[in-house]
Amino acid sequence: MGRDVNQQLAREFGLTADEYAKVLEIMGRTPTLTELGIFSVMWSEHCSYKSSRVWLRQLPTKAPWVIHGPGENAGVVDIGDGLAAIFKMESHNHPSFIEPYQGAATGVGGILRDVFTMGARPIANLNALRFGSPDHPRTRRIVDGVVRGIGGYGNCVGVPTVGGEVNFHPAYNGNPLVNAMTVGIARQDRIFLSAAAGVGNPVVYVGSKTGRDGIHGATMASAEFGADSEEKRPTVQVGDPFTEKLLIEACLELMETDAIVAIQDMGAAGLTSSSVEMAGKGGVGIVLDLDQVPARETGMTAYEFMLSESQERMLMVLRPEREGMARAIFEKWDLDFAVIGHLTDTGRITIRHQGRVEADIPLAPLADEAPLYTRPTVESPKGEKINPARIEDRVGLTAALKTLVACPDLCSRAWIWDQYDSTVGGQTTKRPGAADAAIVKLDGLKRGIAMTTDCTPRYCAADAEEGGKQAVAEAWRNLTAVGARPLAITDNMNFGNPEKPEIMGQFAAAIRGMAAACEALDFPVVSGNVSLYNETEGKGILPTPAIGGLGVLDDVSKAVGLALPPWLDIVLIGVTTGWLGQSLWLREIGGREDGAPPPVNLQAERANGDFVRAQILAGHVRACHDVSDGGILVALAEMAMASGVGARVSTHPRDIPGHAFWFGEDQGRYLVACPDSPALIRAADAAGIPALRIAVSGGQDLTLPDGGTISIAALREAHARFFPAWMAGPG
Amino acid sequence: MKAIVTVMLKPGVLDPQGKAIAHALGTLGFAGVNDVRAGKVIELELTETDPVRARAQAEDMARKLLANTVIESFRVQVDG
Amino acid sequence: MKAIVTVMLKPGVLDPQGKAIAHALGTLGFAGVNDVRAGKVIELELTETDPVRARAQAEDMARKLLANTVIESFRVQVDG
Amino acid sequence: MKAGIILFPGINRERDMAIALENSGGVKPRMIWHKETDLGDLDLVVIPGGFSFGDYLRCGAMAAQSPIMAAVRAHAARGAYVLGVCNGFQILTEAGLLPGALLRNASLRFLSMDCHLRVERANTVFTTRYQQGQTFRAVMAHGDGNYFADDATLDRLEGEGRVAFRYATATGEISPEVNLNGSARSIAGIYSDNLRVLGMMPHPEDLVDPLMGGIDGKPLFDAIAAA
Ligand SMILES: Nc1ncnc2c1ncn2[C@@H]1O[C@H](COP(=O)(O)OP(=O)(O)O)[C@@H](O)[C@H]1O
Ligand SMILES: [Mg+2]
Repeated sequence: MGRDVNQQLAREFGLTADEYAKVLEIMGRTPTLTELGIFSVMWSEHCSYKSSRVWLRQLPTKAPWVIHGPGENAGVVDIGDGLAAIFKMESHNHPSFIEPYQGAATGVGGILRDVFTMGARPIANLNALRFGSPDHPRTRRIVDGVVRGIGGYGNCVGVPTVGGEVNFHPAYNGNPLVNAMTVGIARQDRIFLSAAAGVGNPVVYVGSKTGRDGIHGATMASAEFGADSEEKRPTVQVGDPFTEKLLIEACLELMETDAIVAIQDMGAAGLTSSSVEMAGKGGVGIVLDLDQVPARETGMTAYEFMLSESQERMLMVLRPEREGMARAIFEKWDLDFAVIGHLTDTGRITIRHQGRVEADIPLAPLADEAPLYTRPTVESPKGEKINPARIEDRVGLTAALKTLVACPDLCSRAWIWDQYDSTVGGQTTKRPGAADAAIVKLDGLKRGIAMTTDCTPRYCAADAEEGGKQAVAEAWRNLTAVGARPLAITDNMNFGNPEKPEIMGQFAAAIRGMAAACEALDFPVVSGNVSLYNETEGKGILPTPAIGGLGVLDDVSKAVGLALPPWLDIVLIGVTTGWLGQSLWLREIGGREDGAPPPVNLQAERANGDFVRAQILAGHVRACHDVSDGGILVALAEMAMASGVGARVSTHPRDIPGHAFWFGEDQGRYLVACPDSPALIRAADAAGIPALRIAVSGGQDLTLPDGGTISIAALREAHARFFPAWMAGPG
Repeated sequence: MKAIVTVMLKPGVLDPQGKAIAHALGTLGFAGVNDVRAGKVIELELTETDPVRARAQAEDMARKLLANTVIESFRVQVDG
Repeated sequence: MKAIVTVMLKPGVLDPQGKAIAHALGTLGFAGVNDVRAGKVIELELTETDPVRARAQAEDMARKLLANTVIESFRVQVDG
Repeated sequence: MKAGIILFPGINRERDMAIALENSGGVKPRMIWHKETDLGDLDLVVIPGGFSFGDYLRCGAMAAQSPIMAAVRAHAARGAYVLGVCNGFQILTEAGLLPGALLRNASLRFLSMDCHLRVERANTVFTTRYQQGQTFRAVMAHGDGNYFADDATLDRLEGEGRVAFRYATATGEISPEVNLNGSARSIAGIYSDNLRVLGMMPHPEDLVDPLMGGIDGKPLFDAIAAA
């Protein structure tokens, strides 16, 4: 590379003039190229959270069951029986746009490493995906590649992919979102952290060899796509799920021993961020000898070693006397194992390569003096409340229902999940499509974990605060709907360019809404990820704070799914006002994408959910489904399609227009199918919970209150059509 | 006219298949294997009879569909 | 010395990948594609410098590992 | 019944298989690393599903060359039982212990879903707890399950009663719509000539507990446990 280090080069590396001035001040001299590289990735948006940190602090992160909140590789919560669930969500948006298969695959690989690095065996993967309009020429190939990539990686490593969500919207045409979540289980007394300790202890590199992969991926994730994004292509990395599987097994085997002092995956900015963070957190120094790093290519420079994002690698600090035993484990699994340095008491990171010191940086200022911006915010005007009485229904309930269940945002996702191995591990109790949250049982126990991912970006675009609240509330609701006790969330904040005040305004408002919901629902944030600059040539995506929720079931046999059994009453829990603003009915039938999104009443949310959960756990409920996109009728149709059992729907309260009552998207609502609805409604009355019997199940048709009838077979056909037909299209 | 398109990962791109094959050959006792790269080959039977035009066609197909030029490169060979 | 092993499905073995590529080429507007077969290519970098011996080695590797002769045939090409 | 499960790097359904075997037989199976060479006096050797060696090159190709496979061959040769499921089936064909090969699914996509298998023969050690012609549900999870053999081999397998299971509708009809991976003659599983080696693509081990959606696969493990 042989280029002079100066302000011009620093700018090419993504550092502002002020940031570079700070580098000069910390170093007291002109940095070497390698040093500049280290500063630029550590101070990139991706690694330093420089635009978002001030806002993230507002999120509640504590609860009696939280063992480790944000700050570690993943969040850790107590799930009982001496066990912990360890989970996190992470984005791979930019790589998935450039190379959908490998981008998505390596996204899954990366989030898996964040979880097993802490000592957990991964038991489930989920994903939250947003794609451009189905009509856009690039969308089909992106969807195809992303789905294949997620499946290709997850299936091979043998972690079941059990859930996720998918939306389409033109705002993602040039910037799809691929957010991957992993959940793992560990014993509470065997959780591994990343803070290095023990001066003189060996620093050990394990996994795959290092190549020139993805150099400057972290800074790529921190920059907008422009016309030159083609130029950035060689930064794409190829995933090797087979090696990841070996790495999981080898790490977990070593974690059975007392060999590991600290461990950290090499994610974004690879060796740089792992070594800097481990030594920094431990308050020690570190010396690395790059000649010892296993290399896949010849002639790599120190700069390239430090910035490579080659996948499937880990960095560990070991007890010196355990080095031989550890080496034997990794050699058994055919993985590279190399001592590449040791800890010092200097508080500095020192990089040696071919007899020269290529970098020597004090760690404390590298972390403490990282830029932190309180960027200007402007809050966008909110959508206006829409009066349902002024929105005419021109199509009737039957036609609207058929159109809605077939539209890309509501149609069956079976085409996707049929490509994901959802059963490997033999513990998947609720597979994709079976329930509002996926459930995986814990081997040998009655206990199980419920998981979901949620966000409604169109609500967030119309009102980021209500949208942020709604995303958290919906995750909580989905866990509740299977009978689980919601414990905590991870989040993935996907937004546009933070240097634009209206984007930071969305970010700030979404955080405010999320924080309020987390607080009211006792549902803290324990890990997360921020992805900014999701724009293409100036056009931003919809603000998308994706939420990954996790809950626990003490006894998975008490869980319910959404499949509707015959001959039961269906009771609607929660208040219905006929909220059409931002509803899918308004968009798909009314042809308008406007209005204020439905507000979330957090007190009602909590009360309704606590009531529903108690009824489920008491055995009074046979099936349950939350009412979300598409409203009551869509929820009921989904229950019916899941089992093939129909229902006869009653009339509705007169003061609300029919289409608004049946398709409006008021929040905090559930449909529960129960054998004894009078008893359930009495219990609801006593608790002050609105409950209304709206249908009776049975037969093979859905009979609607306006007299229309549609067979479940026809609904299923309409529901299943979109993906296979679209994918069979040209190109 | 037959055109053979060979698609390989670009130099420097990790080739997990090649790596695994090299390892397996080693276990089978084959010595002297320094490197293995795995790729795809697509044999096209074209109506075109002019070798120059057949090559141009195959190259166009490779760029548009057969190779993922983000990570792969290709070569075309035209057979009588 | 470099040896290139090309592995193709035997005639008579259904090649859905080849078929899918043919279909996709059609929808992309490429006419005059009569048949497409998809296969694998494995490039071996061998220590061996004698072409005859290098070919024999590569053929042995193909028979033992690189091809499954129940469904596949292979050809070996040795490059200077 | 002394059972062992062979572990190749990349195998990932060994725990599912161990649960199913222990659930029916009451004994934990022995886990055997692929570099071992001795199977001892096991009655049953199981090669579970997964992606041995990443399924790179061809599914099962590299595992078939592992040191342990000589012992598996000897074990089969002395008439002991072998069960290969999914990747295990692919490995058994690659190793020549079962005829034919498993090609890419005809759809070129990974298929993960329940399917129904028709029991083509109920009097082998694996199927005594099923009825001839009955169907049971199993979990399909593979990218390369498209069974192929030449016509002579297929005729021989059928003539010798060595087709174990076929993909079928819930009521036992054979049709292309339910033969999702495109297998020759809808074949989902086959036996060796002594009927003691069974290879099958779908996973019976993932349906042995009502909580996981059913117990359709349990009779297979009950039958082996009782043998
Ligand atoms: N939006 C967020 N909310 C809460 N915590 C967050 C958020 N984004 C990041 N974090 C936390 O900050 C830490 C660093 O995250 P990150 O840099 O994404 O991890 P990694 O080094 O694995 O890529 C993690 O503990 C993560 O959970
Ligand atoms: Mg990490």
